[in-house]
Amino acid sequence: MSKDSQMRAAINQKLIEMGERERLKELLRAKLVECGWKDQMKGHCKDVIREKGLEHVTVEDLEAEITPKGRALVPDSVKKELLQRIRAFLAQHSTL
Amino acid sequence: MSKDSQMRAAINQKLIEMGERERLKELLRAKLVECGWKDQMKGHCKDVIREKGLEHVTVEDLEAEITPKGRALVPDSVKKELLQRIRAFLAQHSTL
Amino acid sequence: DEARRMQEREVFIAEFSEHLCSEISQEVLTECIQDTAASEIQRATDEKTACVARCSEEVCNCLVEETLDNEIFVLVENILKAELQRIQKYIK
Repeated sequence: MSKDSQMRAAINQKLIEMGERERLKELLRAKLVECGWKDQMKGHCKDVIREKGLEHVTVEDLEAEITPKGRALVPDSVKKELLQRIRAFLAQHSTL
Repeated sequence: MSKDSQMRAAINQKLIEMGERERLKELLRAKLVECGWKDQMKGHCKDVIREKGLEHVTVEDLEAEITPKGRALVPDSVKKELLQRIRAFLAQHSTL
Repeated sequence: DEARRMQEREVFIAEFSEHLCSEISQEVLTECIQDTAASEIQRATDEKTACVARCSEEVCNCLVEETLDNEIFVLVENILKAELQRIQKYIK
Protein backbone atom coordinates (compact mmCIF):
# COMPACT_ATOMS: atom_id res chain seq x y z
CA MET A 1 0.00 0.00 0.00
CA SER A 2 1.51 3.34 -1.04
CA LYS A 3 1.98 6.18 1.36
CA ASP A 4 -0.81 8.11 -0.37
CA SER A 5 -3.33 5.35 -0.14
CA GLN A 6 -2.42 4.73 3.49
CA MET A 7 -3.05 8.39 4.12
CA ARG A 8 -6.34 8.30 2.25
CA ALA A 9 -7.52 5.33 4.27
CA ALA A 10 -6.48 6.98 7.53
CA ILE A 11 -8.23 10.23 6.67
CA ASN A 12 -11.35 8.43 5.55
CA GLN A 13 -11.44 6.60 8.84
CA LYS A 14 -10.95 9.82 10.74
CA LEU A 15 -13.71 11.51 8.74
CA ILE A 16 -16.11 8.78 9.74
CA GLU A 17 -14.93 8.42 13.34
CA MET A 18 -15.15 12.13 14.04
CA GLY A 19 -18.59 12.31 12.50
CA GLU A 20 -17.32 14.81 9.94
CA ARG A 21 -18.45 12.74 6.96
CA GLU A 22 -22.03 12.78 8.27
CA ARG A 23 -21.78 16.50 9.04
CA LEU A 24 -20.56 17.20 5.52
CA LYS A 25 -23.43 15.22 4.07
CA GLU A 26 -25.85 17.04 6.34
CA LEU A 27 -24.39 20.37 5.26
CA LEU A 28 -24.86 19.49 1.62
CA ARG A 29 -28.42 18.33 2.21
CA ALA A 30 -29.23 21.59 3.98
CA LYS A 31 -27.62 23.64 1.20
CA LEU A 32 -29.63 21.78 -1.43
CA VAL A 33 -32.82 22.75 0.35
CA GLU A 34 -31.67 26.30 0.99
CA CYS A 35 -30.65 27.01 -2.61
CA GLY A 36 -33.94 25.72 -4.00
CA TRP A 37 -32.47 22.60 -5.59
CA LYS A 38 -34.91 20.36 -3.75
CA ASP A 39 -37.91 22.38 -4.91
CA GLN A 40 -36.63 22.37 -8.47
CA MET A 41 -36.29 18.60 -8.31
CA LYS A 42 -39.82 18.26 -6.97
CA GLY A 43 -40.99 20.40 -9.87
CA HIS A 44 -39.19 18.18 -12.38
CA CYS A 45 -40.70 15.09 -10.82
CA LYS A 46 -44.16 16.62 -11.13
CA ASP A 47 -43.52 17.50 -14.78
CA VAL A 48 -42.40 13.97 -15.60
CA ILE A 49 -45.37 12.41 -13.78
CA ARG A 50 -47.77 14.79 -15.53
CA GLU A 51 -46.18 14.14 -18.91
CA LYS A 52 -45.99 10.34 -18.70
CA GLY A 53 -48.99 9.67 -16.47
CA LEU A 54 -48.64 8.29 -12.96
CA GLU A 55 -49.49 4.76 -14.04
CA HIS A 56 -46.56 4.72 -16.48
CA VAL A 57 -43.88 5.92 -14.07
CA THR A 58 -42.01 3.91 -11.44
CA VAL A 59 -39.76 5.40 -8.77
CA GLU A 60 -36.76 4.02 -10.70
CA ASP A 61 -37.90 5.62 -13.97
CA LEU A 62 -38.34 8.92 -12.25
CA GLU A 63 -34.92 8.71 -10.60
CA ALA A 64 -33.27 7.95 -13.93
CA GLU A 65 -35.14 10.77 -15.60
CA ILE A 66 -34.26 13.49 -13.09
CA THR A 67 -30.72 12.46 -12.15
CA PRO A 68 -28.87 14.31 -14.95
CA LYS A 69 -30.78 17.49 -14.17
CA GLY A 70 -30.23 16.97 -10.46
CA ARG A 71 -26.47 16.82 -10.93
CA ALA A 72 -26.36 19.76 -13.27
CA LEU A 73 -28.45 21.95 -11.01
CA VAL A 74 -26.18 21.91 -7.95
CA PRO A 75 -24.85 25.48 -7.70
CA ASP A 76 -21.09 25.96 -7.96
CA SER A 77 -21.13 27.93 -4.72
CA VAL A 78 -22.47 24.89 -2.87
CA LYS A 79 -19.83 22.59 -4.35
CA LYS A 80 -17.15 25.17 -3.51
CA GLU A 81 -18.27 25.45 0.09
CA LEU A 82 -18.21 21.69 0.52
CA LEU A 83 -14.79 21.47 -1.05
CA GLN A 84 -13.47 24.15 1.25
CA ARG A 85 -14.78 22.35 4.34
CA ILE A 86 -13.14 19.15 3.18
CA ARG A 87 -9.88 20.92 2.41
CA ALA A 88 -9.83 22.49 5.85
CA PHE A 89 -10.39 19.11 7.47
CA LEU A 90 -7.67 17.53 5.39
CA ALA A 91 -5.24 20.34 6.13
CA GLN A 92 -5.83 19.72 9.81
CA HIS A 93 -5.59 15.96 9.71
CA SER A 94 -3.09 15.03 7.03
CA THR A 95 0.60 14.67 7.71
CA LEU A 96 3.05 13.51 5.11
CA MET B 1 -60.62 21.27 -17.91
CA SER B 2 -59.71 20.73 -14.27
CA LYS B 3 -58.31 17.47 -12.93
CA ASP B 4 -61.53 16.78 -11.07
CA SER B 5 -63.78 17.33 -14.04
CA GLN B 6 -61.53 15.13 -16.18
CA MET B 7 -61.75 12.44 -13.53
CA ARG B 8 -65.54 12.75 -13.26
CA ALA B 9 -65.82 12.44 -17.04
CA ALA B 10 -63.55 9.38 -17.03
CA ILE B 11 -65.54 7.70 -14.25
CA ASN B 12 -68.83 8.40 -15.99
CA GLN B 13 -67.52 7.10 -19.29
CA LYS B 14 -66.30 3.89 -17.69
CA LEU B 15 -69.63 3.38 -15.93
CA ILE B 16 -71.58 3.96 -19.12
CA GLU B 17 -69.30 1.83 -21.32
CA MET B 18 -69.66 -1.19 -19.09
CA GLY B 19 -73.40 -0.72 -18.55
CA GLU B 20 -72.78 -0.17 -14.85
CA ARG B 21 -74.45 3.24 -14.76
CA GLU B 22 -77.75 1.71 -15.86
CA ARG B 23 -77.37 -1.15 -13.38
CA LEU B 24 -76.73 1.33 -10.58
CA LYS B 25 -79.83 3.31 -11.48
CA GLU B 26 -81.81 0.09 -11.53
CA LEU B 27 -80.44 -0.85 -8.12
CA LEU B 28 -81.38 2.58 -6.77
CA ARG B 29 -84.91 2.31 -8.14
CA ALA B 30 -85.32 -1.07 -6.49
CA LYS B 31 -83.99 0.28 -3.20
CA LEU B 32 -86.39 3.20 -3.35
CA VAL B 33 -89.30 0.81 -3.58
CA GLU B 34 -87.86 -1.50 -0.94
CA CYS B 35 -87.28 1.23 1.65
CA GLY B 36 -90.75 2.69 1.23
CA TRP B 37 -89.59 5.90 -0.46
CA LYS B 38 -91.95 5.43 -3.37
CA ASP B 39 -94.97 4.96 -1.14
CA GLN B 40 -94.05 7.97 0.98
CA MET B 41 -93.72 10.08 -2.17
CA LYS B 42 -97.08 8.93 -3.48
CA GLY B 43 -98.58 9.96 -0.15
CA HIS B 44 -97.00 13.41 -0.39
CA CYS B 45 -98.27 13.88 -3.92
CA LYS B 46 -101.78 13.04 -2.84
CA ASP B 47 -101.53 15.42 0.14
CA VAL B 48 -100.46 18.28 -2.13
CA ILE B 49 -103.25 17.53 -4.62
CA ARG B 50 -105.80 17.37 -1.83
CA GLU B 51 -104.53 20.60 -0.33
CA LYS B 52 -104.35 22.64 -3.54
CA GLY B 53 -107.09 20.99 -5.55
CA LEU B 54 -106.46 18.99 -8.69
CA GLU B 55 -107.42 21.85 -10.97
CA HIS B 56 -104.67 24.02 -9.51
CA VAL B 57 -101.82 21.54 -9.82
CA THR B 58 -99.60 20.97 -12.87
CA VAL B 59 -96.93 18.29 -13.29
CA GLU B 60 -94.25 20.97 -12.86
CA ASP B 61 -95.81 22.37 -9.68
CA LEU B 62 -96.12 18.99 -8.11
CA GLU B 63 -92.57 18.04 -9.10
CA ALA B 64 -91.19 21.26 -7.62
CA GLU B 65 -93.23 20.74 -4.47
CA ILE B 66 -92.17 17.20 -3.71
CA THR B 67 -88.59 17.14 -5.01
CA PRO B 68 -86.91 18.54 -1.86
CA LYS B 69 -88.73 15.98 0.26
CA GLY B 70 -87.88 13.26 -2.25
CA ARG B 71 -84.18 14.04 -1.97
CA ALA B 72 -84.24 14.27 1.81
CA LEU B 73 -86.06 10.98 2.16
CA VAL B 74 -83.44 8.82 0.45
CA PRO B 75 -81.83 6.86 3.29
CA ASP B 76 -78.10 7.41 3.79
CA SER B 77 -77.57 3.67 3.74
CA VAL B 78 -78.87 3.55 0.16
CA LYS B 79 -76.53 6.32 -0.98
CA LYS B 80 -73.69 4.63 0.85
CA GLU B 81 -74.36 1.31 -0.82
CA LEU B 82 -74.39 2.96 -4.20
CA LEU B 83 -71.11 4.73 -3.54
CA GLN B 84 -69.54 1.50 -2.39
CA ARG B 85 -70.66 -0.19 -5.60
CA ILE B 86 -69.04 2.59 -7.62
CA ARG B 87 -65.82 2.31 -5.63
CA ALA B 88 -65.71 -1.45 -6.03
CA PHE B 89 -66.40 -1.12 -9.74
CA LEU B 90 -63.58 1.39 -10.16
CA ALA B 91 -61.18 -0.73 -8.14
CA GLN B 92 -61.94 -3.62 -10.45
CA HIS B 93 -61.87 -1.78 -13.75
CA SER B 94 -59.65 1.13 -13.04
CA THR B 95 -57.44 2.41 -15.80
CA LEU B 96 -58.28 5.96 -14.82
CA ASP C 1 13.42 18.86 1.04
CA GLU C 2 10.94 20.60 3.29
CA ALA C 3 9.64 22.69 0.40
CA ARG C 4 9.17 19.57 -1.73
CA ARG C 5 7.25 17.85 1.07
CA MET C 6 5.08 20.88 1.53
CA GLN C 7 4.30 20.93 -2.16
CA GLU C 8 3.50 17.21 -2.17
CA ARG C 9 1.17 17.74 0.75
CA GLU C 10 -0.60 20.57 -1.02
CA VAL C 11 -1.07 18.44 -4.13
CA PHE C 12 -2.34 15.54 -2.04
CA ILE C 13 -4.83 17.73 -0.17
CA ALA C 14 -6.10 19.29 -3.40
CA GLU C 15 -6.58 15.95 -5.15
CA PHE C 16 -8.02 14.09 -2.24
CA SER C 17 -10.38 16.94 -1.37
CA GLU C 18 -11.72 16.89 -4.92
CA HIS C 19 -12.16 13.16 -4.73
CA LEU C 20 -13.93 13.24 -1.37
CA CYS C 21 -16.08 16.14 -2.46
CA SER C 22 -17.31 14.31 -5.52
CA GLU C 23 -17.80 11.08 -3.56
CA ILE C 24 -19.85 12.78 -0.84
CA SER C 25 -21.81 14.84 -3.39
CA GLN C 26 -22.59 11.72 -5.36
CA GLU C 27 -23.84 9.92 -2.25
CA VAL C 28 -25.99 12.82 -1.10
CA LEU C 29 -27.41 13.57 -4.55
CA THR C 30 -28.30 9.94 -5.17
CA GLU C 31 -29.99 9.74 -1.79
CA CYS C 32 -31.86 13.04 -2.24
CA ILE C 33 -32.97 12.15 -5.78
CA GLN C 34 -34.23 8.77 -4.59
CA ASP C 35 -36.11 10.39 -1.71
CA THR C 36 -37.60 13.09 -3.90
CA ALA C 37 -38.69 10.65 -6.61
CA ALA C 38 -40.25 8.27 -4.07
CA SER C 39 -42.05 11.00 -2.17
CA GLU C 40 -43.33 12.66 -5.35
CA ILE C 41 -44.71 9.35 -6.63
CA GLN C 42 -46.33 8.80 -3.24
CA ARG C 43 -47.75 12.33 -3.21
CA ALA C 44 -49.14 11.93 -6.73
CA THR C 45 -50.63 8.56 -5.78
CA ASP C 46 -52.28 9.99 -2.67
CA GLU C 47 -53.59 12.95 -4.65
CA LYS C 48 -55.07 10.65 -7.26
CA THR C 49 -56.67 8.44 -4.63
CA ALA C 50 -58.25 11.49 -3.04
CA CYS C 51 -59.39 12.75 -6.45
CA VAL C 52 -60.98 9.39 -7.34
CA ALA C 53 -62.74 9.28 -3.95
CA ARG C 54 -64.04 12.83 -4.29
CA CYS C 55 -65.15 12.39 -7.89
CA SER C 56 -66.79 9.01 -7.22
CA GLU C 57 -68.88 10.69 -4.57
CA GLU C 58 -69.84 13.49 -6.94
CA VAL C 59 -70.71 11.03 -9.71
CA CYS C 60 -72.76 9.05 -7.21
CA ASN C 61 -74.64 12.17 -6.11
CA CYS C 62 -75.38 13.08 -9.74
CA LEU C 63 -76.62 9.59 -10.43
CA VAL C 64 -78.90 9.70 -7.39
CA GLU C 65 -80.20 13.12 -8.37
CA GLU C 66 -80.83 12.09 -11.97
CA THR C 67 -82.64 8.92 -10.94
CA LEU C 68 -84.73 10.75 -8.34
CA ASP C 69 -85.72 13.43 -10.82
CA ASN C 70 -86.86 10.77 -13.28
CA GLU C 71 -88.66 8.78 -10.65
CA ILE C 72 -90.39 11.86 -9.30
CA PHE C 73 -91.44 12.96 -12.79
CA VAL C 74 -92.93 9.55 -13.62
CA LEU C 75 -94.58 9.32 -10.22
CA VAL C 76 -96.16 12.77 -10.50
CA GLU C 77 -97.36 12.14 -14.03
CA ASN C 78 -98.92 8.82 -13.11
CA ILE C 79 -100.61 10.18 -10.02
CA LEU C 80 -102.05 13.19 -11.81
CA LYS C 81 -103.23 10.97 -14.64
CA ALA C 82 -104.86 8.58 -12.17
CA GLU C 83 -106.49 11.42 -10.23
CA LEU C 84 -107.83 12.92 -13.43
CA GLN C 85 -109.23 9.57 -14.55
CA ARG C 86 -110.82 9.09 -11.15
CA ILE C 87 -112.55 12.45 -11.34
CA GLN C 88 -113.65 11.90 -14.95
CA LYS C 89 -115.12 8.57 -13.92
CA TYR C 90 -116.86 10.23 -10.99
CA ILE C 91 -118.31 12.97 -13.24
CA LYS C 92 -119.60 10.39 -15.69
